[in-house]
Amino acid sequence: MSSRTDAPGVAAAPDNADVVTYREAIRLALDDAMAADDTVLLLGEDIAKAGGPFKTTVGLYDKYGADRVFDTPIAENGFCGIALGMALTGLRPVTEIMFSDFLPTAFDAIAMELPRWRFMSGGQTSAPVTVRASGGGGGRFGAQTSSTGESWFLQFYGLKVAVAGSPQGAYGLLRAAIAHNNPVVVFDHKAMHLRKGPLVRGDDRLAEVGKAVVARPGTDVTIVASLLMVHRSLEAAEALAGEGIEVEVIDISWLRPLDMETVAASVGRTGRLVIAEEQYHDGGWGASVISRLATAAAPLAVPPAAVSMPEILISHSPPLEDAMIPSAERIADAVRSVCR
Amino acid sequence: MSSRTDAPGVAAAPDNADVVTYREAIRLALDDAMAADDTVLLLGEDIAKAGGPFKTTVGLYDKYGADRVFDTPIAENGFCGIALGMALTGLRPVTEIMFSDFLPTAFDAIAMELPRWRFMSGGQTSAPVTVRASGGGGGRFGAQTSSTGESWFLQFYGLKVAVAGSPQGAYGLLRAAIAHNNPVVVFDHKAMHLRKGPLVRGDDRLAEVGKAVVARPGTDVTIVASLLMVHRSLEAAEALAGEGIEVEVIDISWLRPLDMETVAASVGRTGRLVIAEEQYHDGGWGASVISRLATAAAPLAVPPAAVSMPEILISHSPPLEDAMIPSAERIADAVRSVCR
Amino acid sequence: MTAPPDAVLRTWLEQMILIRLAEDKVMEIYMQGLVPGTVHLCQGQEAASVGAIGALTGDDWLLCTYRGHHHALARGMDLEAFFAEIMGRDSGACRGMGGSSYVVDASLGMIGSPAIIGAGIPVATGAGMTARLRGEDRIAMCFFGDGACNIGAFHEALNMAQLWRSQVVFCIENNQYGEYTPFRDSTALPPEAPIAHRAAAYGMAHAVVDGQDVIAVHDMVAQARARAVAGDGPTLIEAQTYRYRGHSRTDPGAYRPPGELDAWKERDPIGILASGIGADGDLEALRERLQQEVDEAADRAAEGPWPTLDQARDYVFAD
Amino acid sequence: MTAPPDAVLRTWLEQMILIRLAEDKVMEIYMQGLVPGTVHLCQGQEAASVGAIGALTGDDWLLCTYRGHHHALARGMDLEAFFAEIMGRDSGACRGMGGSSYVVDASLGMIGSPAIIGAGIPVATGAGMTARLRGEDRIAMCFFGDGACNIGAFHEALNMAQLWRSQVVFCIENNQYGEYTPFRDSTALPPEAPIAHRAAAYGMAHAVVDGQDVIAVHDMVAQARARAVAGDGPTLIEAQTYRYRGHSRTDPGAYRPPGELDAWKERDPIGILASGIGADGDLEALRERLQQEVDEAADRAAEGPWPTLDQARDYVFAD
Ligand SMILES: Cc1ncc(C[n+]2csc(CCOP(=O)(O)OP(=O)(O)O)c2C)c(N)n1
Ligand SMILES: Cc1ncc(C[n+]2csc(CCOP(=O)(O)OP(=O)(O)O)c2C)c(N)n1
Ligand SMILES: [Mg+2]
Ligand SMILES: [Mg+2]
Repeated sequence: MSSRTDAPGVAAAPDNADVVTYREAIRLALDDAMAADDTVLLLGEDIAKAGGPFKTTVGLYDKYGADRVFDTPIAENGFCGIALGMALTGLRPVTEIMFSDFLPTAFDAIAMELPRWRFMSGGQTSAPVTVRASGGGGGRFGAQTSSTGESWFLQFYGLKVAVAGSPQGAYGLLRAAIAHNNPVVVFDHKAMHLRKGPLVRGDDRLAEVGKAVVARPGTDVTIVASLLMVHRSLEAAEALAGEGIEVEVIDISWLRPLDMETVAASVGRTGRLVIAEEQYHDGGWGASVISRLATAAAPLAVPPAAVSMPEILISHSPPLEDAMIPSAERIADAVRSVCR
Repeated sequence: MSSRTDAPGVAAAPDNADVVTYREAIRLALDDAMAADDTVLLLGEDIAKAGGPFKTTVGLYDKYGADRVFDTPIAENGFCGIALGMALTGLRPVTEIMFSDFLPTAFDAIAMELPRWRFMSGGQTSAPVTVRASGGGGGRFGAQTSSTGESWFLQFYGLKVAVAGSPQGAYGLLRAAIAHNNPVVVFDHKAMHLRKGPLVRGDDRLAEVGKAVVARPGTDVTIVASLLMVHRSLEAAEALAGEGIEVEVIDISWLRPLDMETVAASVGRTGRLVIAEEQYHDGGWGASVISRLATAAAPLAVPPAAVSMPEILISHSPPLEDAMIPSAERIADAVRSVCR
Repeated sequence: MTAPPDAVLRTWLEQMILIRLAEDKVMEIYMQGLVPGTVHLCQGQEAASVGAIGALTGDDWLLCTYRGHHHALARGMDLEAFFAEIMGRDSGACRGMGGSSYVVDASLGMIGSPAIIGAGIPVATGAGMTARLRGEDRIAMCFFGDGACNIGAFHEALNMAQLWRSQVVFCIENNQYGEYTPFRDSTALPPEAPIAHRAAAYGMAHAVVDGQDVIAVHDMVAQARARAVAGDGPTLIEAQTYRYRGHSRTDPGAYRPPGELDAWKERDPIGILASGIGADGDLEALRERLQQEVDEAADRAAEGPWPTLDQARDYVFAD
Repeated sequence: MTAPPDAVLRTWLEQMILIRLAEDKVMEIYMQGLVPGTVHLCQGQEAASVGAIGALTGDDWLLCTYRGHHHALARGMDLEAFFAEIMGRDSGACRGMGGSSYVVDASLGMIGSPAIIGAGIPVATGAGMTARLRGEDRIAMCFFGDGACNIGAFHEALNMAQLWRSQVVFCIENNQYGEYTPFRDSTALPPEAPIAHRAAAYGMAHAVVDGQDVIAVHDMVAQARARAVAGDGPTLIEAQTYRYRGHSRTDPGAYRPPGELDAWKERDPIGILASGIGADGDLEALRERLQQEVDEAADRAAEGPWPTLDQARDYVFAD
């Protein structure tokens, strides 16, 4: 079955692509991973019988049974620790954290235990755990349920971190994470759950760990973006094309390892860089990208720009949330500013 | 009483300075803050009757009593949440987390609750809580008790973060944090606890929130450093002075708010920047400083350099820990490289 | 305890009806697109909040949750400020910053209602410590759900509350479900034991109460409050109740066994009190009057201005 | 349970003496500057580890803590690898990466010993789930201290362990103190109740055992193990014991009431077993032989090479 989407900026789909929602891509990744490997199992709140608060596990409990899909108590730190114990003994658990903002309750298990036990043992053990979290604003959920959370683990070395910028990314990154022999946190964006795009499934469609994706090729400016910002950057790129500015959009896809090779190559060609991130600048991956380029003396024609969130917390009030989260317009303006 | 220390690189002490250890400066700050304001109270493990695992509260239980100094159970998230409740109702609690690596167990309280409740209430409440943590390597304590942790909260906007680079800093930052009407996390460095330096106490010696300190003036290169790296940078500066390179060392002191004014002014004069940080580069304050300068088109003569930890976890084994934590030599080499 | 005077019972009846109507109104204006985000409604749980809050003094502090509309209204929050907050307006109780999950009025002692499960439990313990340290006749009243009893914060806070004799009263509103999961599927307990039994782990006083009976809830909380201010320690109260609606706006509640909702509705808290005090005949008129108040408040709220980003910036940090 | 055969008891006696001598040796080489960092010693707690581990099969998993030397040695860790690890050498059990706090040998089923209090409790629960899901005759044995019973991870893990019938046995080594604080000052409990009582909050089986009596510990763990593999759920066992040394290397233990240490030493676990099996007369010879083993192993360990940063880099990520 082949089809196409006309969503703005979606890269041309291969002929064998289905068109599915981002959320369905997540569900399919879990389904395919469970089918491919019977050590894969799922833990999370209301994910079994009810199919998940975000419907990312619909049908999996019926298909794989109570020994592979677990409804947990509200105890994120506990069940991520349990996942570590399962992983150390041969299973490959995937935990669902629901909103990214609930991750802090589980920081000990995720940031301090999962990535360090193998090292402390001198390589005797390993911890193939995938932690999934849905983040991001736009839902008018307020300050404690709107963070993307994507850069929270950057200073906790040992964790790999993926961010899904499209249905194909959601599928491929999640499958890659589950197949990976080390702990990975995979972030998706709630506001993209119902967004459609082409998807090709299969055991050969795992994303390459640490590899960014060029979501749109261009010659004049490089935008590096994550999650919803990939989509907004593609929108901006489309508008700018009308003004004669050809933008290359990189879906960074992995925050650790960070694919500086792809970024540097692109910037080497365009000489201009804009970061688009739904997070504060300080302490985020965008600042890291800029700093790495700066210390490596990357040849930029003009200073780089970063489109980030203003330093305010996220309000429930719609006009304020809209003013906080970078829009396609703000991204386009930043591109124009580096082209001046 | 006046005296001087001959520790390398310690700035000239005012005449009325005592010479005390960094750890004693922390204790004196707590003592003076408690004497000045009877709403200040302390919570932490083994800090009351036993005077604290790091001896930062010796004598305070005897002096201020069981209603102001609390031995807590091992329940960091719980007692930081308790501190929030005390603060919302008129007290000014200080919590001691012992090792920075224990902070992740309390991330929900510290990163998600403390800094957000005031905002969500539309400014109706406030949360004057100080969280103290001792971090850093060199003690051969291994991967779960050696992190500085200093940049872990950068992406959690709403928290202010201070880092003490000297006894005077330890005193002034902690007193400023306690007097401040918003939550502040104050980091100190375990390897500095027994290091001595000049200290002037008093209610007028509170650090200014968000103000960096020039620990040594210089004209050729700017080093921006935190915690133990301030000391190592001063050592490096001394060695480099012998080679004719005059280094300005900035003790960044606050990671949020970040004093870009002081940094930019210094870099504006020297044209050369080296970051010295006992942490990974990605997601850290050093990358943020470099990125902020880059996006602001700061006029650097050469690309900036960052001396950070290699991307490995911290081992218990002494030669490896020494190889991980930036030395004065590595810092000096970086300075030489930007002077070439 | 002697039964509360009739006038008090009438007030409680009014409050419960007001809450019921206000919650229905929230749903109505939600469907009209006036409420951004999601909402967690409490129809069916009115007695737990009204009875408990009826046992408090004006000085007492309250810690609530994202399912907190009933607490706010039982505590006397201005109706327009309530609706305006849920609509994200500058005229809202929290200037539109909090929304449905965070409808608090600090002048009424409501100091927080976090969206993070369990996060309020230590905070209430801390507020109760302030009262104890200052020797005040004051408590912190802490509401949370059955699901919250499984997270670490519950355990850590209850231990310290008991250890330090914090002046706090904990109230589990056990509405039978955490999201879509029946509480016994997520909460290990001895067979038949109530969740309140967990307090015994800390040597803490505990009790189970019929959460549909506002008088019973009131009695229990009043006793617990007295115990707390006397320095005899906190109490964990489990009010057994039910939410008529789904977990949040999008949840149809398909996981409920057939007949369960109807069975609970037969023990509707408003009905129980009304017939208990012989006020069945007055219900219609009461409802009419309160409906008008609710409608007018919601209408006024919908006229409220939006906050600005500069205002929001000011709310982050205190001076 | 019938008493274990004499040969087994002799092995336990040897193991306990070996642990005691090894710990004394650690202190000795620490003072010589051979041990980087700090150490948490376990003299006095030998029976809890030897008895419990004696009840396990070779397939069982172990989760320990930073106070884990006795577990490692009771499980049969190679003595040289043990000392070399504590000295940070490449020849150590964890290639020098873990140090005193993290002396594990995965080939012996030791899968972790975190420095973070409570962190191992969920992990053990997860390992026990692996056994249950695979239907294996296997458990996870989880050791932790009295202080760990107050952190959230304890609560969250015990609830899930019971809910899901994880094949895990939890053993509190209650050595009376968490750092410098007596456990009753940090642990709210009903008067006189042991910590193990907290299991009742989850409807979990629990028991208190004399932690100085290796046979009693063994019996209790053997029963709990059988219950776990039969699918009847986990058990929380509290082994009441004492650490003769301070919390860590720098702690002189000044907070102990006078006479307390001596009173416990009268119930020394080695002494109790030795006189129980009439082996008092053999102790001297046994000690001599084991001391030689210990000394030689420590000497060999001190010759071990340092690891390199490139090696360390390889340990972060699996392929
Ligand atoms: C730490 C955390 N995990 C998960 C959630 C998502 N969540 C919101 S409400 C809820 C169920 C809570 O159930 P309960 O405590 O019984 O309260 P109720 O909603 O029934 O009032 C969950 C899991 C959350 N808010 N916080
Ligand atoms: C989360 C956390 N908080 C604090 C510490 C510091 N700490 C190390 S050991 C210890 C006491 C633990 O007591 P207990 O559980 O009784 O074990 P014991 O040391 O007596 O074996 C503390 C507080 C820690 N390691 N982890
Ligand atoms: Mg509920
Ligand atoms: Mg102990």
